[in-house]
Amino acid sequence: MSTSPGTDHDTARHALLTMWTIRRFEEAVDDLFARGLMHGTMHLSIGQEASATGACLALRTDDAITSTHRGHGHCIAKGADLTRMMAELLAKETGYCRGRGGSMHIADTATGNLGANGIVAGGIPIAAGAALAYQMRGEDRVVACFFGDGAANEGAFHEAVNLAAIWKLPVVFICENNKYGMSFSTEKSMAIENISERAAGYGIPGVTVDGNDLDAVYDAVSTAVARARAGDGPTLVENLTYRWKGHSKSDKNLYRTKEEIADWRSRDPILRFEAQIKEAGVLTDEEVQAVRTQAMEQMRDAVRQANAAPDADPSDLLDAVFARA
Amino acid sequence: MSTSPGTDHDTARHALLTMWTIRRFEEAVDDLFARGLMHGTMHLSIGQEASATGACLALRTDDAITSTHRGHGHCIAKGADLTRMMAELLAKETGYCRGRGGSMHIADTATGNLGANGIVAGGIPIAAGAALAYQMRGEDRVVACFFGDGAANEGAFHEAVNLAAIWKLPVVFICENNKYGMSFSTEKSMAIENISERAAGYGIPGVTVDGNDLDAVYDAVSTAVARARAGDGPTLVENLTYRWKGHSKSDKNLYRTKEEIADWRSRDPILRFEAQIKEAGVLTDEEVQAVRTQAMEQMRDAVRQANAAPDADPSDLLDAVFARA
Amino acid sequence: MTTAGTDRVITYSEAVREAIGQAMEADDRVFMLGEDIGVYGGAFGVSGDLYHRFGGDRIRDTPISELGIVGAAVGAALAGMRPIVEIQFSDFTNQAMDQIVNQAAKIHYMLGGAMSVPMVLRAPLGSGTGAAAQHSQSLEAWFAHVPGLKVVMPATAADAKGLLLSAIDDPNPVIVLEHKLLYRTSGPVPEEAVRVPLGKSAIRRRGEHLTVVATGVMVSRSLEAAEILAQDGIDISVIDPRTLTPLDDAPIHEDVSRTGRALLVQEAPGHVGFTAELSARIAESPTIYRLLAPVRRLSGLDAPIPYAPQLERASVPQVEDIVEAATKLMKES
Amino acid sequence: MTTAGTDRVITYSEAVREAIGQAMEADDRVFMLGEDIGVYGGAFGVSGDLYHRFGGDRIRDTPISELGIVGAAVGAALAGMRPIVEIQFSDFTNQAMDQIVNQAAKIHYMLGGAMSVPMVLRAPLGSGTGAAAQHSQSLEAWFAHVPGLKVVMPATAADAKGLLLSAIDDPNPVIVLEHKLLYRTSGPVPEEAVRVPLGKSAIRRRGEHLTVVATGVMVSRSLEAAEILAQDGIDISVIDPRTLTPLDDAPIHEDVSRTGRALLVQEAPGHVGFTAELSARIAESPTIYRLLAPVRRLSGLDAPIPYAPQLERASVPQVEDIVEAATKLMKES
Ligand SMILES: Cc1ncc(C[n+]2csc(CCOP(=O)(O)OP(=O)(O)O)c2C)c(N)n1
Ligand SMILES: Cc1ncc(C[n+]2csc(CCOP(=O)(O)OP(=O)(O)O)c2C)c(N)n1
Ligand SMILES: [Mg+2]
Ligand SMILES: [Mg+2]
Repeated sequence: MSTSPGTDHDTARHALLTMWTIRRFEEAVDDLFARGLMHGTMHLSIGQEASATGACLALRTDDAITSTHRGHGHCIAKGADLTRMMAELLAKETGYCRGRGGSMHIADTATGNLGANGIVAGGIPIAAGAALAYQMRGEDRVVACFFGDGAANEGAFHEAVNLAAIWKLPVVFICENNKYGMSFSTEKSMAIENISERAAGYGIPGVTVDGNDLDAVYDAVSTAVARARAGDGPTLVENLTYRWKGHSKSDKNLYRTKEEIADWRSRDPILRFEAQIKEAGVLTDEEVQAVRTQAMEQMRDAVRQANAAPDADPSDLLDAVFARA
Repeated sequence: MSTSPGTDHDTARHALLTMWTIRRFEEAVDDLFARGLMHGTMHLSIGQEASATGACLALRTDDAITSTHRGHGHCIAKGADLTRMMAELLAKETGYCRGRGGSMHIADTATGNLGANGIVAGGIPIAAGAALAYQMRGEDRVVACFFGDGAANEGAFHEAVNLAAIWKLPVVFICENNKYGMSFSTEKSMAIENISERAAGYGIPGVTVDGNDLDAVYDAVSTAVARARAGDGPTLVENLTYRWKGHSKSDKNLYRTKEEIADWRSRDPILRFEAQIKEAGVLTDEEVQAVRTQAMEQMRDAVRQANAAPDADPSDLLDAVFARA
Repeated sequence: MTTAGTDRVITYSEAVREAIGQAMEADDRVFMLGEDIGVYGGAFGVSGDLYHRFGGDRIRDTPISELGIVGAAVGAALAGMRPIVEIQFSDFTNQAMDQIVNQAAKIHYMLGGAMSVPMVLRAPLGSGTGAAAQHSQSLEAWFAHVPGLKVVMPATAADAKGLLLSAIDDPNPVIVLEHKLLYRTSGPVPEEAVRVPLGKSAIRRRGEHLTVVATGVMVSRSLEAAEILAQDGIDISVIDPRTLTPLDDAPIHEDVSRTGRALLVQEAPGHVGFTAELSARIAESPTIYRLLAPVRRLSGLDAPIPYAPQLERASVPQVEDIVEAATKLMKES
Repeated sequence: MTTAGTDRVITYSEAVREAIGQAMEADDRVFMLGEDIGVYGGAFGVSGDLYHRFGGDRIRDTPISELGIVGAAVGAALAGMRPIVEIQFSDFTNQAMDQIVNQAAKIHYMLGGAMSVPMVLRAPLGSGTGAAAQHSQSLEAWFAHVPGLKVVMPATAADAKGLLLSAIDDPNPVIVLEHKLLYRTSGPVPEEAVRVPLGKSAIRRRGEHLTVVATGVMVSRSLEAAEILAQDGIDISVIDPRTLTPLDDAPIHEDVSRTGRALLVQEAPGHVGFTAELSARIAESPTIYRLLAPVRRLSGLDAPIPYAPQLERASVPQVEDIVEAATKLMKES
């Protein structure tokens, strides 16, 4: 299980492709917004690709995730269809949510994505509940629950982690600590060094890793998944990372310095992984280049197909409020 | 400040009188309920008197407290008027809340009691907020925030303790761990040994003491109060104690054993303190007896006067919904 | 009427318990979670012996964490279970509103129908026990106002069972609000797992002169009032909507059109309450032309519930208040 | 009307900011707390430069902890301060309902008047920004239904300032719901700290044929509709209650009695919404006898707010919907 992705050719290729796909997808989104072709708001995870990718690599297809407002990466890493994602963002009938949800509400039953969430920490109790379902049915499935540093200050975090701890639920809590909840830095929002220190208060293991190091993320999450699958309960994994872009489209970045951003840009998780696998001889230069091209083409296909799809249909809005038996 | 109450004659007498007053008051309440002379429900703190008393001894009159559904002890220890308390429980116009609040909502502005609370953990954010007010105005007042072990699993606890920690608010969080939140034991409700272990997750000190040892409670809270008053922020103090009676009047005690209850009854905080101060020669036998008598008389006076007071008046119920400028 | 077909009389809380037990026997996916529902048997004794019958896995005691509990139910429902959450007092749904309103109610719609949240949330509401303002609210209007939630207020033992069974079957989140004063009341309840459909009002009594529409404990108070009024020659209908969302208003329109007088009774404060919706539906339909007098609402005071028994009584409609309001309305035109 | 006496035109969000600034200058007890209100200037830019003017102590950024923040405001208010909480989207009041409803609203009453909670909670509500179901709700009906809360929905820049100043003065918890589409709209606003009293409706336009009552962004949409309707010879009144609790319904009764037709417009879903209360008040007063046609409500769909722009538009009343509803109502009798 825990051969590091960076040492295995196929896995490394897959991981690299996933990261580039996330990057290209979100760059496209950024561009579509900038050109006024996309509606609403969006939250980009550019710079955080190793966290989503490394974590999802540690999961089986039948494992589940819960995601956040900054969820494109999780969605793609868990295997979602790019075209349906892009169609959703472009408010198309063929989108994952038929245009009802948009960026913050994409889910994908086929790949076990129980849903992004527009509510900070909203997915954490839901993850615990899904894990409870698996546990009660005796299934050995695991839920990976993504959330941000800011979410760790919500009451929902506290209550859900405690529930998971006392019931030894098969869930891995993955805190993507990108140093800010919107404009508020972790130095100000909590009086501790690492969020993983909170794990002890629930009697579960906590670990902090370099979230821009795909192998490190993979290793930490794999250990946690194994523990969860074995019935030993949850772990809190903290991935230290950074978002390059503003919080959302309206962010003026007044709360952080150009230097800090530049510094973190220099620690690009994708280029770092490329360098690592090339140096280790796992992928050749040409192979890496091919991955880049493939990611770019996948993104272009998705945009093209999504654009061609019919707009979401307002005719049956009342119809869809309740599920039918 | 921190001469232990058990070593000083006047303080020991005061502490003992407070504990006996709480005990007698609540026995009277228990009796009035049993005889159908009291309405609603009630939560008795019999067995926990050292916690309320030791903690409030460490406070100044102009310090504040927030209390809980199990709040008679806090109220009395902070200095409330017994007759007005009893009048409230007896649904009288002269009660602290004019019969509108009852047992779970007694507050007393004169002695800094910001209110009991019918909502588990409801008072914790309120305590942080009052402490914020003192801090912003540059006053050196402190808030002592009482809550139970069960309350420590509410999101409100998490959010409020974190706020207090990052802002270094002058508040002392006093968790009265009586081993049960209603029927659910701390062994089941959390996967840690002591609730004070949660303090580290907020970057504040946490300490667990024998909550039936008045001196120990006083010392721990005094240290925390000094820290808070000095501007160094909150502390989480955990008082290990036990409630002798059921959770409320409808409790059949199915979730705990007779042996456990008997064991804890043998650790009566009041008798223990009496023995201690008598042995140390701080109070004589006669003095102790006089304290007992005084407590009993105070309680009887309170019941008598409260009974004689007029019933709460239903004529202006709509009038009192909004405060007037 | 749906309470027929049985001679067996049990209490409202036994009826709730029986529904849960039968649903759990029939379907492994059904389980219950909440505070003190296990060995304690529930704050109001509703879960009773279910813990001993089904064990702590399926009758699952939780820490005091309403938001976490409801969220766990949402997640379990998404993952294929059929959770029944008990919230000890409906006042504490305030703690869990995010999971109820922002999550459970909206997930099916937001995801374009890809998933649904088949969850039941049961909670006792109402005053009358001296528990004061934080333990006595009636918040049904809130839930009814949230698209994506179904809302049920069973007023009889038979409905407590039958509506709950339907709620458990339903693929959507259903809020079941049980009045705490009803738990000890009794009525005939079928032994079998007979469903009472959601979204169907019940006509509890048919009269000639005036239509009372009432919910929760106000249904039995209205029926009591009807007996007293009958002695004065005033013959009233009593309609119990039972389901607030989706609301079956046809029987109300029909009856009010016939009697020409509508008295809408609820325990909750009147301002922006559920009966305002009933009144509005009458006022914006042809029923308005059949009115012989203005519509009247009789509601709880726009005040929190106080502790003192005489104050508490004065805060919400009592039988005599219904009698008085009906009598007065008969004189209006 | 209360917007007179000035030529100066500023935006709604500048008006809110100005009110806060002036209140803070005048009274040391006033301070603001909320997420990203400091150097970021607020999610909707409302606090703007206040942080630079007053510093981080009084324009206090908080962690993402809505329940904790509101609770801290309650505690600070009890201890003599005058906190103004900003909740980033009113949807997140769901997180804080316990402190709003079980604590702030009830403390004065429960304590028999011994203390009060002079706190303001501001939050943007409504749809129109493509933020979907969890960021677009209109929950004013809930707050209005809770005894002990005052509820304000300013519809103009002048009211945004004047009502907020009154809210800050008020010794009770006041919920101020600002429609996010209004933040960038402009209007004349007095430079001085002129209060607009709570509990007074504003007659925005006086017409002969039909009375529209509207709240929030529906006020300006109704006024736009009025212009279009005028071209068809339909002359409507537009009344803006401004304060939902306490509600000043006298001008509504008066106007509806005069025109004989009432169209009640809100963005929120209709079922058990605020306009149901308006309709009920008409139906249970002598105003009902003056009606020339049934009362009509025009509301948002009983559905969550969807993301896609065309779906979002279709979910809540637009100017053309108001025109259509008014035209139709003119033909009814
Ligand atoms: C309950 C709630 N409060 C506030 C917000 C507004 N908001 C959206 S994202 C965000 C910051 C979240 O920070 P973090 O959890 O660290 O995630 P990140 O954005 O950094 O990925 C905030 C405040 C929200 N969506 N939900
Ligand atoms: C939010 C909320 N949930 C549940 C309850 C019901 N309830 C009242 S007291 C109590 C137990 C509280 O346990 P703990 O905090 O340990 O205090 P103790 O009663 O032991 O003093 C419960 C569950 C409540 N009042 N408020
Ligand atoms: Mg972050
Ligand atoms: Mg306890």
